[in-house]
Amino acid sequence: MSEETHAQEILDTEPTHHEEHIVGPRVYGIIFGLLMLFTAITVGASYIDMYAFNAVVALAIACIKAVLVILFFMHVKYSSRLTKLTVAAGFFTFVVLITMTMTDYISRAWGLW
Amino acid sequence: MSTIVMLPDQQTASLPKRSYLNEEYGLKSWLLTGDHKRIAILYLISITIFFFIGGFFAGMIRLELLTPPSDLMAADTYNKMFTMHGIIMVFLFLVPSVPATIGNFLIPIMVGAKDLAFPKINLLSWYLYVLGGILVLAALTLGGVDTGWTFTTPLSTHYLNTHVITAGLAIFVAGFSSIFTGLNFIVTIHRMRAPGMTWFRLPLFVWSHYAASVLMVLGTPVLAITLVLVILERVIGIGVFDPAKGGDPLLFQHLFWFYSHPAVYIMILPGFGVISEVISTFSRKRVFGYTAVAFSSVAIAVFGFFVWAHHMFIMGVSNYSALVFSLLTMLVAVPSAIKIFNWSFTLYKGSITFETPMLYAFGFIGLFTIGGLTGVFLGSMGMDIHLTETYFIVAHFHFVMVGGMLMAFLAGIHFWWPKMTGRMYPEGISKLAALTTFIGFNLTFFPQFILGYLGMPRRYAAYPPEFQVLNVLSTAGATVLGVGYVLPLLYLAWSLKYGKIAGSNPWQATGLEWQIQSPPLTTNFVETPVVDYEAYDYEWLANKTKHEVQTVG
Amino acid sequence: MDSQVIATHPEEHAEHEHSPYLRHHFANLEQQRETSTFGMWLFLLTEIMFFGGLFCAYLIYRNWYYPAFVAGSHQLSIALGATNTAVLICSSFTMAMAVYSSEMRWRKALVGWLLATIVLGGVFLGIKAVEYREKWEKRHVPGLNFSAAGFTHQDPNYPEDKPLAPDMAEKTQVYFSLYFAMTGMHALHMIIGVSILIILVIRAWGGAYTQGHMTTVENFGLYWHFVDIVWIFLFPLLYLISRHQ
Amino acid sequence: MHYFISPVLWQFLVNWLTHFALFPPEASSIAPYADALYFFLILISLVGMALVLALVTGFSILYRKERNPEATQIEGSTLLEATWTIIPLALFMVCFVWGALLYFRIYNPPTNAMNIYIVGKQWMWKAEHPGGQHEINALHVPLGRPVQLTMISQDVFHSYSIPAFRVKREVIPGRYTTVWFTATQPGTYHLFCTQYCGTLHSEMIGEVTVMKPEEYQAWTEGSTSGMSLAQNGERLFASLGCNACHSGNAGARGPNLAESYSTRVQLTSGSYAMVDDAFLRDSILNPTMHTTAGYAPIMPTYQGQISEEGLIDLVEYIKKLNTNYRVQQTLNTSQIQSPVQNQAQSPVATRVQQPAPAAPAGVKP
Ligand code: HEA
Ligand code: HEA
Ligand code: HEC
Ligand code: CUA
Ligand SMILES: [Cu+2]
Repeated sequence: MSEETHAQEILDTEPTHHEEHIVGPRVYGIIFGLLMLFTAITVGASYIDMYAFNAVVALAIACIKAVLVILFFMHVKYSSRLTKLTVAAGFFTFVVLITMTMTDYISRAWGLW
Repeated sequence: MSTIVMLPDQQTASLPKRSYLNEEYGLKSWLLTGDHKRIAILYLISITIFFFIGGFFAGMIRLELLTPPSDLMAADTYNKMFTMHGIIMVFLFLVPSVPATIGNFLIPIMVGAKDLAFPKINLLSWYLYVLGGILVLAALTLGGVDTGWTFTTPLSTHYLNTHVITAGLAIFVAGFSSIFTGLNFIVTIHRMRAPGMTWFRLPLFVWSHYAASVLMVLGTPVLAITLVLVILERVIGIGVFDPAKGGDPLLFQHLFWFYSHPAVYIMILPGFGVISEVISTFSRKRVFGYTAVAFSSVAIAVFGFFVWAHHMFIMGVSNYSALVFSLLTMLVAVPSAIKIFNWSFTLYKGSITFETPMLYAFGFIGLFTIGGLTGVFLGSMGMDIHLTETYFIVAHFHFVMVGGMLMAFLAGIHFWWPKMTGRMYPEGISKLAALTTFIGFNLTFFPQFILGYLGMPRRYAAYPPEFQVLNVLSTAGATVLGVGYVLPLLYLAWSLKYGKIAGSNPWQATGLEWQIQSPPLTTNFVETPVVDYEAYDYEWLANKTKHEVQTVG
Repeated sequence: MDSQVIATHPEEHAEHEHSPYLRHHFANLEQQRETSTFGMWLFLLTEIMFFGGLFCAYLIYRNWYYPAFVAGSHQLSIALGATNTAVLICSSFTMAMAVYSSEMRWRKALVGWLLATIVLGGVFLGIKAVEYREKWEKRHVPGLNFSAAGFTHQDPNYPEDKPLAPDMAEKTQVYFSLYFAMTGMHALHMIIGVSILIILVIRAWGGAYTQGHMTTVENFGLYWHFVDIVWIFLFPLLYLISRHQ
Repeated sequence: MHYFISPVLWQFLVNWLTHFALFPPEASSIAPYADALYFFLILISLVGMALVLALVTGFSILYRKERNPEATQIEGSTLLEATWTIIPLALFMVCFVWGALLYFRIYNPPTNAMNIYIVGKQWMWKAEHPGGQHEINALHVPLGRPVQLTMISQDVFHSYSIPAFRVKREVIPGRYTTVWFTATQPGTYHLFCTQYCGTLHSEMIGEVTVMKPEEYQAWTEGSTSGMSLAQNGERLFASLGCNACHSGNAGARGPNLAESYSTRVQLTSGSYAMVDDAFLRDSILNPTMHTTAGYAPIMPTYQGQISEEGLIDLVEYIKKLNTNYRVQQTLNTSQIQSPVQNQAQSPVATRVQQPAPAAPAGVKP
């Protein structure tokens, strides 16, 4: 049916359309190993005195771990642009919540009132 | 190019034999339906009930305020009145008003889909809404809540012995209903568009719902967790917001308004969508500057997340932070201005008729502009110091919410009534109702601006006698307004049986929804439509109609 | 398209190739799959913001009451916490493998991996329960049986920790409030997850998800990994504050 | 606005509006500034409204169907759209800047302001004058002098609002907030609680009385309780044992508090803090939140032991350690001899052994 094929055509040109990508056990294994490794590192790092950087390091490691999970376990690396944008939108709003609230808490002591 | 169109002959038209209304019968076929149109009707009925419950409380508020002392009811009763009024109107009426009814009904049709992406979740969302409603009613019958709709801590957590937890749960549950509606819309708009329905062929109604849905999905969870914390603090006394335990009550304000400011845009954006459709249809013109109107919705959604602390200017946020939030508030007002002017210019060189939806839309433009501009008063920090927590605010938000969104809701209901039911509403009396609401509204809420500047605080059961004159005006207006709202209820019910048969496209509008029978089939379309024209393309419609007249007639 | 014409047309599906999984309102399976995955992602978006409120509160109070947070954190068992992190990462791995088995249409493997995930989830919750019980015994549950007394004098178990001044010791209550709110919400998500997993296993045993339609398993996997990610942040934030002190 | 119009016209306008009760009295130095901004906002709103109305009604008449049966399709116009983006934006920016200036004016008290403490609780306002005058649901202030209110709540959020002065500020539990004004018209004005605070929120109201300086003088003398806040504070300071550590001696365990007010102290964290009312209050309740550099964090917390009024007394006392407060306070209280007045010449140093008076006013039972 011509209408059907026409529909198919348009669907196919959707930029978010993509081929299914199967991630295999090898990748999962590697990621699993990395995650365990980073867990060990973050525990170890917390026993080293790095002044203000302890928190930074801990968060950085947590972020790396989260990104690994998101990209590979959750297949975002192989997903459509739409999925990537969705994830980004979530973190963006989260950052807005934190930073805009912080503008208040950080600057409360400024000035003299 | 001529865009004159002939209306189909109304007298000879008959209701289609099959439609979503008569596909199945029985209560069960409604309560277990997955059909977005039936769910929309379920929503329509339930929000109407809650609107009138909320309206009843408004009536009691206005009656009490007729005289300066709190003589009609005790102060705590009054406090319960406005709390229930606020909670019901915001969470059980205005947030779901346009999206869950009109949006639910139309978005799948407008994008050319058979249903929303997740019909079951859509039904679940209605059940959650009902559960939320029941919890509110439970809180009400158990003895009421008197926190105000804003749940300010530590008042709500430690100093009241009313049913705060029940009400909190109610809003938590209703919030998830709204999250699911938004989620469904976003997915549908992204994934279910018919072939040829590109983003820039979408009606502006869809764009504005898309923007509102983003706000629902991203904002509401923060309200949910905030309420969870409030409930935990009340039940077991954890110390997150309690200053006695080292918590910061302002943090509650931050989290609450992080949702509730975007929520006001959840409440208005779908209304914007309705107005775009109505204005375009009755001036028979493409919306002036389609892209600008579409993107201003998105801009409102994005910037809506950056301005919440303007509700906290005097509450002890840092002055510098207030500065930033005030600046952003001014920025977020601009897209609304763009819309207003674009709509005005849509009329330019149109061919305008003045059916009821159009009258409501005019009412919307005027009242929302006043409401919005007074929002700018409040966003201007120095002015806000004097105006905040007075009747000026009450007037501001009733102008945007009632004068704006409620008018838009009524415009939409009248506009799509023929599509939903297959029958026309009676034109004469509905024009009268539109006029009544407009007059009643101004009489009710305009005096409140003056009261506010005079300094009358909101949430006051008793007030100094010198404010009485204006309050009497306001109460008188509310009575007129109440009549204006009861009228549509009556004549719309009447029209279900006695209204004229509408035919598929009584307004000769261009949207996809008007190209199918009314009321539509359960599957909306007989076959998946292929869209090859822009939104609001009246020339396409004229040609199509000509063509149709030749072949069918 | 005028009403009469439409009304005489019955719903037609004949020319679509028909799969039993295809819901009537989708054009094809591909669209259906993408749609539900996107829906799942949007749901996770709301979850981010749900936990986001808690993280925001945490950040603020941690800056205000840093010593109290350090002291509170030192009361948590790093061994249990680290074990739980490892358990959860394992469970994410088993979940990923379950999805893989589903894609490969290996029924037994799918059931096996799902069961492993359930067990690991259960272990996590068990360890969490042990920790909660310990909190209760130490009187560290805000609101219910909280006492800051333990923080104002030297604790023989934590010789490096200096006692806190009484006012700061009181603020450990804020720490524990957040601890319970955050881990409690997380545990709630785990419980929901395990419950769904049980249903999935039963269905998978019956042969579902291994005949080409595995969206449910995939989407559940997304949920499970998300819950894992939340813990990946909770662990350093709650357990690992300045362990060196 | 009153800068642009002639003063006579301005007076007329104000009187007319006040008479018709569209407009509250302008009784503080801030009020004209606030009203000027208000008029500006109304002006641009009217312009905006008029514009929108003109467009909508004009087009409705010109292009109604009977007159214009055929619509002409128009895409849009970038130029027009840019215009109505930029012009409102510019106007809104003016509102922002003007509003911000006013905001900082209202919330930045001048340094010479006289200080009055306000304690809010469900559902009353307590005002505490430094001279020891206490008022409930009332406030007396002198004409023409800048007055700063330092406010705190004992329970929930309240909000102190004097519409005639166009000032208002939230009163928060656990934290001092301030607001200031200079009254310019003698008279009695409304005082409202404008933050919803529970059942009797609408009865948490009172009166602000603006008095000519002489009358105010007479009022302060007539309504003193005999003890200034600082004197109360002195007694509390002794009875709570503060001087065990804050004796001012070289070997004292705590820092010398004399002359500390309005200075900057270094904290153990290395940062500096300004010693103001909020800092003093916080030091007593949460001493470890900002430990003074060079001292061990040994100061006990007095959380839950001192009422807000007691804290105000202590703060006022420590503040007055700057100077010989006794000389000052005679300006505010009448000449009544207070029991402690002649006990010590140097206010802090010598009274370590003095027996604590039985339960001074500010201590919680
Ligand atoms: C539908 C709901 C809705 C909408 C759309 C808005 C829109 C806006 N609101 Fe409103 N607001 C509320 C609902 C809403 N508000 C509610 C419920 C409260 C009170 C909550 C409570 O405390 O209980 C509130 C309170 C509130 C406050 C807090 C006051 C306080 O507590 O002290 C502020 C402060 O900035 C504010 C500002 C604004 C602004 C700047 C807009 C802007 O988005 C408006 C933009 C629109 C326009 C500006 C009009 C169109 C412009 C033109 C036509 C241009 C005119 C031309 C020229 C100037 C040349 N609102
Ligand atoms: C969608 C939102 C919405 C809507 C539609 C309305 C509608 C109305 N509101 Fe409401 N209002 C709020 C949202 C809304 N309000 C909110 C959020 C608050 C703040 C609450 C808080 O402070 O916590 C508030 C507060 C509020 C106050 C301030 C209370 C106070 O601070 O002390 C007042 C006072 O006049 C008021 C009046 C009205 C009136 C007269 C209507 C009218 O438009 C309603 C007209 C409808 C009817 C009258 C019903 C139809 C008629 C009948 C059912 C027949 C019976 C009629 C009578 C008994 C008269 N509202
Ligand atoms: C056990 C001793 C002790 C007692 C009792 C005590 N203090 Fe302190 N106080 C200290 C020490 C030590 C410091 C400096 C370290 C710090 O800031 O915590 C201090 C700091 C302060 C400061 C901040 C001083 C500055 O300017 O740096 C104030 C104000 C103060 N105390 C007031 C009081 C008051 C009021 C009382 C009684 C109600 C009191 N103190 C009781 C020991 C004490
Ligand atoms: Cu105090 Cu309202
Ligand atoms: Cu807002």
